[in-house]
Amino acid sequence: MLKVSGLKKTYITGTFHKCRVHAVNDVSFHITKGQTFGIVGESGCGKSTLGKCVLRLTEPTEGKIIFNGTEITSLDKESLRSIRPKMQMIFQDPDSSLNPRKTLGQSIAEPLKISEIETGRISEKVEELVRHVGLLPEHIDRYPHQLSGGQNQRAVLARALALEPVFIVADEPTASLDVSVQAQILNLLKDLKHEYGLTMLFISHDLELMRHMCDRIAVMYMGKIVEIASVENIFHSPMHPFTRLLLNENENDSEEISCASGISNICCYYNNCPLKTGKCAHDIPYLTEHMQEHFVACHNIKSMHIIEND
Amino acid sequence: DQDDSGTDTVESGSHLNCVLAQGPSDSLDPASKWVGWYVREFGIYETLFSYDENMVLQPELATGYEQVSDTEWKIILRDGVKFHDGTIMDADSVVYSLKRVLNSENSRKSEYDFIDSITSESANTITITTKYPYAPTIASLTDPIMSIVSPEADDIKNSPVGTGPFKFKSYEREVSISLQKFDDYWNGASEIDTIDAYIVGDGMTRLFMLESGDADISRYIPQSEVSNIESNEDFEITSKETLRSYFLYINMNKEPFNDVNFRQAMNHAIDRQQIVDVALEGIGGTPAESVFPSVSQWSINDELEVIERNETMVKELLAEAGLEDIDNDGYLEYNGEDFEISIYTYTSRPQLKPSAEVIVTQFESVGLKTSLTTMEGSAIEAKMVEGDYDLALYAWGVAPTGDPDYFFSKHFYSSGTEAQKTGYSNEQVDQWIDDAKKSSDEDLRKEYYDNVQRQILEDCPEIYIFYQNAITGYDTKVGGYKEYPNEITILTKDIYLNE
Amino acid sequence: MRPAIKKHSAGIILSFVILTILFIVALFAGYIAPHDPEEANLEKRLQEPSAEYPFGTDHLGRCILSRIIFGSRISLSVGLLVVSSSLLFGMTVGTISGYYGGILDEIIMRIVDTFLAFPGLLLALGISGLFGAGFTNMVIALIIVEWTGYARLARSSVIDVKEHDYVTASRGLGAKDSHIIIQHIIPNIMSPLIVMATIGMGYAILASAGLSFLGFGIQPPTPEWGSMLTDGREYIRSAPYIMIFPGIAIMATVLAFNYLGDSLRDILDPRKNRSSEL
Amino acid sequence: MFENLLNVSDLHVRFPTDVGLVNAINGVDLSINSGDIMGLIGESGCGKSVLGLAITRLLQEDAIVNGRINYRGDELHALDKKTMRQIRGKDIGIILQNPGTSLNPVIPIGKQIAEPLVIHQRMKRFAAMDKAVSLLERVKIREPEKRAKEYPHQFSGGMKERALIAMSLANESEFIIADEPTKGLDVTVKKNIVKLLKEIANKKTMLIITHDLAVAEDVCDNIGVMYAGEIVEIAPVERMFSEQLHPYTKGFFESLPARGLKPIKGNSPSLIDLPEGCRFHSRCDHCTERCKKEHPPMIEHEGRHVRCFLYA
Amino acid sequence: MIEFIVRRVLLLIPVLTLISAVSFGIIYITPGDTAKNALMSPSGGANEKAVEEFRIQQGLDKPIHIQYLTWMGKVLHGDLGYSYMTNEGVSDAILRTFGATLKLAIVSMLISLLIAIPAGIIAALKHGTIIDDLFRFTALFGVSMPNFWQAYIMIIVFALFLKVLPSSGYGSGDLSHIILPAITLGTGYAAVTMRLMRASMLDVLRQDYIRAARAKGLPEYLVISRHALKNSLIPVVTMAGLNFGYLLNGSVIVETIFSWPGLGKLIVSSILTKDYPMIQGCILFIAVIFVLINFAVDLSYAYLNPRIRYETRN
Ligand SMILES: Nc1ncnc2c1ncn2[C@@H]1O[C@H](COP(=O)(O)OP(=O)(O)OP(=O)(O)O)[C@@H](O)[C@H]1O
Ligand SMILES: Nc1ncnc2c1ncn2[C@@H]1O[C@H](COP(=O)(O)OP(=O)(O)OP(=O)(O)O)[C@@H](O)[C@H]1O
Ligand SMILES: [Mg+2]
Ligand SMILES: [Mg+2]
Repeated sequence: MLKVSGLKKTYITGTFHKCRVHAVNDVSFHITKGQTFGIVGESGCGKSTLGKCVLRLTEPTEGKIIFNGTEITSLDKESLRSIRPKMQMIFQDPDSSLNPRKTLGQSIAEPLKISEIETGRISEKVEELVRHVGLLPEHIDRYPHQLSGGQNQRAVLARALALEPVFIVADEPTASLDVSVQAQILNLLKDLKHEYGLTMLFISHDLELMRHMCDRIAVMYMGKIVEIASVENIFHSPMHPFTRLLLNENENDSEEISCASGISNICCYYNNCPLKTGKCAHDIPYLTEHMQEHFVACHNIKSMHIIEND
Repeated sequence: DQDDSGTDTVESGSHLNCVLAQGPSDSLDPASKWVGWYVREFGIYETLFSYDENMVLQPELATGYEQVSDTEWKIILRDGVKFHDGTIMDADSVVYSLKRVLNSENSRKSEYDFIDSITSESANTITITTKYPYAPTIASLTDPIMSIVSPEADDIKNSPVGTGPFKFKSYEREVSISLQKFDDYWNGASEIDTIDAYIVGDGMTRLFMLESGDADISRYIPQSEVSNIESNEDFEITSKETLRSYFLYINMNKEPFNDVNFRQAMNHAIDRQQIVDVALEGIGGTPAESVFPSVSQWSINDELEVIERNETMVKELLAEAGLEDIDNDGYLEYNGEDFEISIYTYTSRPQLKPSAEVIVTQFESVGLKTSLTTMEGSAIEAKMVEGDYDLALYAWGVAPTGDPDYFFSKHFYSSGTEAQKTGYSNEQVDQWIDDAKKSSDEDLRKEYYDNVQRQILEDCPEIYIFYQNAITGYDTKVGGYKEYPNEITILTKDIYLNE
Repeated sequence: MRPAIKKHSAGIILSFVILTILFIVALFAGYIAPHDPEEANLEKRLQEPSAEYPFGTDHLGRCILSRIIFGSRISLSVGLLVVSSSLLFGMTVGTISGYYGGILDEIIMRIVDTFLAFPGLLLALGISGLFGAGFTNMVIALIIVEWTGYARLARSSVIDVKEHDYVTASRGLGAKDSHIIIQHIIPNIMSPLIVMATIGMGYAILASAGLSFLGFGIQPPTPEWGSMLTDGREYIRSAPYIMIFPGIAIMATVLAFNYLGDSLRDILDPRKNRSSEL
Repeated sequence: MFENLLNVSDLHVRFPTDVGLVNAINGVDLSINSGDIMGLIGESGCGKSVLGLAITRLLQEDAIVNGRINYRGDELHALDKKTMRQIRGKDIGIILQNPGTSLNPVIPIGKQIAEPLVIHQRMKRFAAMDKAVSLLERVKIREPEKRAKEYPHQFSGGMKERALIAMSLANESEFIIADEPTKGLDVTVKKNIVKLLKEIANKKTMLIITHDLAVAEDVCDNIGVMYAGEIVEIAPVERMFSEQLHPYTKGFFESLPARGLKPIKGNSPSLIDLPEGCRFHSRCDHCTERCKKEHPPMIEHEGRHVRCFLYA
Repeated sequence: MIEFIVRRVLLLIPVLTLISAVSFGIIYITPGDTAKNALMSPSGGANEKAVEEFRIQQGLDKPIHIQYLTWMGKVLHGDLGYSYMTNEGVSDAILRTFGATLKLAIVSMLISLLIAIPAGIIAALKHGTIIDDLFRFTALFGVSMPNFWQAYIMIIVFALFLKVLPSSGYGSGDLSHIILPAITLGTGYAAVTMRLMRASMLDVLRQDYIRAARAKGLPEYLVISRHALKNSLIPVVTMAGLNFGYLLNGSVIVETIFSWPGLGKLIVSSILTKDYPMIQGCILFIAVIFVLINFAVDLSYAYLNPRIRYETRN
C-alpha cells in the first residue's frame, strides 16, 4: 500500500545563524493494506513531519514514497491533486486545523465541494458524516470556538472521511482530550478499519493506546526510526535501548533536534545510550532485521542481550 | 535683545535683528549664480553703480563714467574705499572682481558676452570695451554679480570680504548670517553695531517673528496682516512698488488666442483694481498699465490709464472673435464647440494663486469657462515650450539691472525665449529693440522703448495685471529704513535704532 | 465592572454616527449646502459667521460652510479611492508574496523595501509636484505610497495563516491554490487589514490635506479641506474661521475613522472569542 | 499543623462573555487537610483550572467569584491585595496548566526561579541564583548552571514543566496546586515528573489537577471528580479506583483503553444554560424523573461522598 | 552575527540600485528642464546660451541610461557630485541638513517616547476606566490633527500670546527653538506610540506568564516592570524604525513652517528643481539610513527578544 524509502526533510531556520534542522532523517518503512502502523517517539522527534511528508503536505527534501504503486514524490501538482482524495490526514491540533471563520458544516463540506460532488447531495452527505463521528446536526452551523476540543477533533475526522480515503495519517488524534472523548474517537477509527479495511499511519506517544490500535509500531528518535516491529514484539521484546527506555521506568533527559544533530556520523542515540561503543561514534547504524519482521538500528543489540541475560 | 552673545560686542552696542525671505544656500561668493543678490542685501558687497530708492542710477564704488566710443566705457573709481580686510580698492581689484564673472567656469558668463575686455587705465580708472555697441553696459554693472570683492580674500566662498557697510561675521547655512558694522565704510559707518539676519521662507512666521520681537525688520509681510500691523503702534509698515510685474502669457499659436480681438477681450475682461483689492488685500500691489511699473524711468504709465473692465466692449470683441453662447448654458462656445480656457500658475509666490482665482471669476462672469491649475514652475515651463497651454500667470522682475533690454529682448524680440512661448513676432518691434540696444542716446532709447510698449499694448501677446509691492514691517524703534524697488538693497548704513 | 463589549459598541456607534452623517452630507451636498461652493462673491469676502454664512466667507467671498460640505466629497473619495486601491493592490501582492514565498517573495519584498525607504510624503510630493497637481495625481501618489503597508501586513499575516493546519488540510483534500487563497487565507487575514484600512482612511485624508497645504493638492476652485486650510493660513488671525472650520472637519473625520479602526481592532481581536482559554 | 489547611465552601465562579454568563464553577465544597494530596479529575472544561485560579485569586478581573475560600483560618477573598500577595508564592504555590506560556520568554529561567526568593525571603541576588541552580538540579535538569542562564524557548516541554515545578518549590510553600503537570508530555518525561511530584508530595499538601488517571492513582491520597462546575464524587484513591459510585465517574473510568475504550454517550452540558436537576442526567443510564428536576446534594455513602440520588 | 550583517548589506544592494534607478527614471520623465532650472534667475527666465553650455557640461544632453551609469560610477567611487542649483557638494549638503533633521527627530522622538510609553502603560493598566478612555481619546486626537494646523496654533499661543518661545528658526543651537517644531512633529508620533504601547501591554498582561509572576507573589510594580515591560516593548521598538519614516515625512512640513534647515526641506526643493545629483544623493542617503535604523531595530529586537537570537521559522 505504502512504501517509503530514504525519506528526508530538512528545515532551514535562523536569523543570525543559518541552521539546518533534520526533522526527518533517512527514514524507510512500508505499510500493507488494512494495517495500522504506529509511530511513537518523544515530542519533537519528527513524527508529524514524517506524517505530512508521506502525504506530500510538506515537500520532502529527499526520498521516495510509493502509494498504491504510484510514486508520488515525483508527481506534478495536478496529478497529485487527483490522488489526494484517497489519502487523508487527521491533524494533531484540532484547533488550528479548522478554519476559525468557517462553521463545522462548511469545513466538512469543503472536500465534497473540491471534488465536485453534485451540490444537491452535499448537505445530506455532511449530515451523514456528522452523525457518523458522533456529533449532532445542531453542531453543523457552529464555529470551532463555540465547540469543545473533542467536538472539533471529530469534525476534523469527519472532514478526512468525507472522501472515503483508503489511507489515513492520524496524528495524535486524541491528545489533549479527556479519556471519555478519546474513547469515542478511537472507537470510530477502529470501526472504520474493520469495516472498510482502512489503512492507517497512527502517531501518538501514548503507548497504552498504541497497544490497542496498532498492528506494527515504529519507534522514532531524533528524526530516525530506530526500531520497527509488531506490537507484541515491541512490547514484549524491545531491542533498541531507546525503546526499552520508553517502556521502562527509567528517567530520561529528552533531546531535541537541533542544528548540530544528524549531520555527523554519530549514532543519533549516542549521547544517551548505555550501550555505546567506539563504533557508534563514527558509524551510523542502519535498520537491520534482527528477528523476523523486527528491525533495529543498533550495533550493540547482541551485547544488550548478554547484559539482559545476566 | 536676547542673544547678544557675539564675540565683538564687548561694549554692548546696538543690535538689529532682521528676517528675510530668501538667502544663499551654499556659497557666499557674489559671482556665483545669484548669490550676489543676497550678499548685497546683507550690505556686504557693493557694485560700481547702483539704483537708489527711486530707481535712479547712482554711482557707488565708481564716481562716474564716460562713453569714450561706441564700444568703450571709461569708469572712474571712488577714492578711499577700503575693503573689510583693510585692503584699498583700486582699479586692479575692480578688474579682478569683474573678470571673475567672465571666467569660463562661471555659469552666467554668457550674459556678459558683450564684453571684449576690461582693463585698468590708472589706479582709479578702468575701461570696459564691448564687442559691439551695447547700451545697457553700465546698467549691467549694477547686477550684484558684478560686486567688487577684495582680491586678498582667500576664502570668498565662505567668508566674503567686500566694501559694504557691514562686515561678515558668521553664517549658518540657510538659517542666519551675523554681520558687524564696518568702521571704515567709505560713506560713513553705520550706527548699528551688529546685525543678525535670519532667512525664513514662511510669511506668517516672518510676521510672528516681528511681533514677538525676534526680528526688528521683517520683509514681505503677508498682505492679509498689514491692516493688523498698521493698527499696532509698535510697528511700521512700508509698502512700495517694486519692479515685479504680474502678467498672463498668451499662447498665440492656438485658436482663438491668435485673434487679437480675443486677446483684447480678455484684457478688457480683467478688473485689475478688483484683483488688487481681493487677491492683494488692496495693499500688495498696484494695477498695471503696461509692462513696466511706474517707478521705472522707462515706464510710459503716465501717458496711460489702467485698462478698465468694460463688459460691453468685451462682448463685442468676443463676438468678433467668433465666440457665442449657442446653447444658452451661460458659457460661450467657439466655432460652435464648448470652449474652456485653462490658466496655469505656480505656487512659489503667494500672490499668484489668489490673483488667478479672481481672474477666473472675472473671465467666467463674461461667459468664458475657465479652469485653473497650479504646478511647479519648471513643469509649466516645459508645457509652454511645447506650446501646450492657453494662459499662464507669471511674475517677472522686469528690469533687474534697471535696463529694459533684458525684458524686451526676451519677451518681444521674435527669437527671444519668452516670445517663442507666446509666439509673438513683429518685425517693427524687433527693429526698435535692436536699435535701442545699440544706441547710446538715452532719449532715443526711451523713444524706441516707448514705441515697443505701445505696440505691445495693441498686439497684446501678454496681459499685464499688477505690479507687486514689497511690504516690510519694522519695529518703530528702527529708523532710516528704505525700500528699494529692485529688491536687492536692504541693509544700508542709514538704518539706525531709536532708543 | 462594565462588560467590555458594551463600551466598544458605544465607541463604534459614535464613530458610525459621525461617518454616516459625513457620507450623507457628501451624497446630498447639493441639497444641504446653502450656497454654491465655488461661487466667488467678491463684495462679501472675509465675512464673519452670520445667519447667511454660518461659517463665514473666505478671501473670495465663498461660503465656507458650503465649501466644507462639498469638500467632504473630495476628502471621502480621496480616502476611499486611496484606501480601497492600495488595499486591493497591497493585499494581492502581499498575499501572493507570502503564499508562494521563495524568489518571488524575495523580489516583491525588495520592491516594497524600495518604496518604504522612500519617504512617503516626499514621493507623493515628487509625483504631484512634477506631473502636476490635481485629484488624480494626488490619489495615484498616495496609492503608491500607501500600498506597501498593506502588502507587508498581508504578507506577514499570510505567512502566519498558511502555517495553520487548516491550510495544509485543505491542500490535503486536493484543493487548488486559488481555492485555498480565496477560501482560507483571505478571510483570515482580513481583520487586521480592515483595521489598517479604517485608520488608513484617516491617514489618506490627512496626507491629502498635507499635500494641499504644500500646494500640490486639489486645484482651485474645487473645495477641499486641506487647501481651504492653506488658503486660510494668511488669515489665521484676521479671519480665523477660514482655517478653524475646515481644520475641525478634518479632525472630526479622521478622528471618527481612527476611532472606528480602534474599536474594530478590539472587536475583531480573535482572543476575545477564546476567553475560555485561561 | 492545621487539620483543615484549605476549606472551600459553596464556591461559584462566573465569567461574563458576549453570549452570556459562563457558570464555570457552581457550588464547589472542598477541604484539604494538611499533608493531604488531593487529585482532581474530570472532563475537559469542567472547571478544574478555574478552581485552582480562584483559590489563588489569579482569575481575570471580570470574573465573578462568590463563596468562601478559607486557608488556615484566613478568608482569602477578603484579604487585601498585599497580604494576598504574601500568601501567594510564599504559602501557596501554583503550577499553571500551560508550561509553554507560563514562563516569561524574555527572562532567563534561573532568574525567574530566583525571583520569589529575593522577594519573599529577602535573599541576596547571588544566593538566590545559587538556590535556583540547586532547584533545577533537584528537578533533574542536567548542567543546571548552564541551563539557568537559558531562556524558555531553549527548553523542551518537559524541561519547562520541571522549571515551573522548581519555581513553586523555591519558596518551600506548604500548599502547592499543580494544574495538569503532565499534560502533553511524552512517556519518558512524564515518568520523571511523576517521580518528582511524589517526592514533593512527601512533605507538602497538594492539589493535583490531571487527566491522567495513572498519575492520579500513583500520586494522590484522595480523588475528587468534577463535572460541569461541581464536585460529583470524592473518595480515597484506592477506593475510587476499585469502585466508582457516580455514573459519570463510572463512565469516565470505563473509557480508559485498558478498560475497553467505552465512551460516555452524549455531550457535556452548556455552562451558560445549566441543565436543571442533576447536570449529568441527560447522559445517565440511571436517570429518573427526580434527576431531571432536582439537583442532587452531596450524599455520604459508606464513608465517601457522591452527588447522586442512587445513593440517597 | 557577521553573516547576518553581511546578508543585510547584500540585501541593500538591489534595494539601493532599484531606488536609484526608479528615482532617476521618475524624475527624468517628469516635465521640466533641469538645466533651465539651474540657471533660472530670481527675476524670471534663464539665459539660453548658458543653459545650453550647462547641459553639455553636466552631460544632460546624453541619453538617460548613460547619465545614470555615469552617476552610478561616480557614486561607487564615493563621489556624490555637486548640486546643479547651488554647486554645493551633495554630501556636504546632506550632512549639514541631516544634522538639523536628526536633532529635530531625536528631540521629538524623546519627548514623545517620554510621554507615550508611560501613558500607554497607564492606559493599559487602567484598562476600561475613564483614564484609559481619556488617554485613548487624547492619542486619537493627536494623530487626527493636521500638523501644519497644530504648528500655527502653537506659534500663536506660545510665541505670540505667551511670548515664552521663539516662533521659528534654528537659533544658534539653543534649545528653545527646537521645542515647538519638536512638539509639532512629535505629537503624531507620540500618539501612535502610545496606542501601540497600550495595545501590546494589554496583550502581554493577558499572558500566562504574567499570571505566573503574580502567582509568585510579586508586587504589582515588579510584575509590570520586570515581566510585562520588556515583552510589551518588542512591537513598539519594531515599529520605531518604520515610524522614523513618519518623522521624516512630517519634517517636510514642520521644517517648512519653522524654517528648520533640514533634510526634508532640502529634498523637497531639490525634487522641485530636478536637481538630479541632490535628489539621488538624498534618496540614497535616506535609504541607507532607513536600512541602518531597521538594522539597529533588529538588533535591539534581538536584545529584547531572546527567541530571535537563535531561530525563527522560515
Ligand atoms: N516548519 C518548520 N520549520 C522549522 N523547523 C520545524 C518546522 N516544523 C517542524 N520543525 C522542527 O522539526 C522537528 C520535528 O517536528 P515535528 O512536529 O515533526 O515533531 P513531533 O514528533 O510531531 O512532535 P510532537 O510530539 O510535539 O508533535 C522539531 O524540532 C521542530 O522544531
Ligand atoms: N475567561 C473565561 N471566560 C469565559 N469562560 C471561561 C473563562 N475561563 C474559563 N471559562 C470556562 O469555564 C469552564 C472551565 O474552564 P477550565 O479551564 O477550568 O476547565 P478545565 O477543567 O481546566 O479543562 P481542561 O482540562 O481542558 O484544562 C470552561 O467551560 C471554560 O469555557
Ligand atoms: Mg507532532
Ligand atoms: Mg485546565
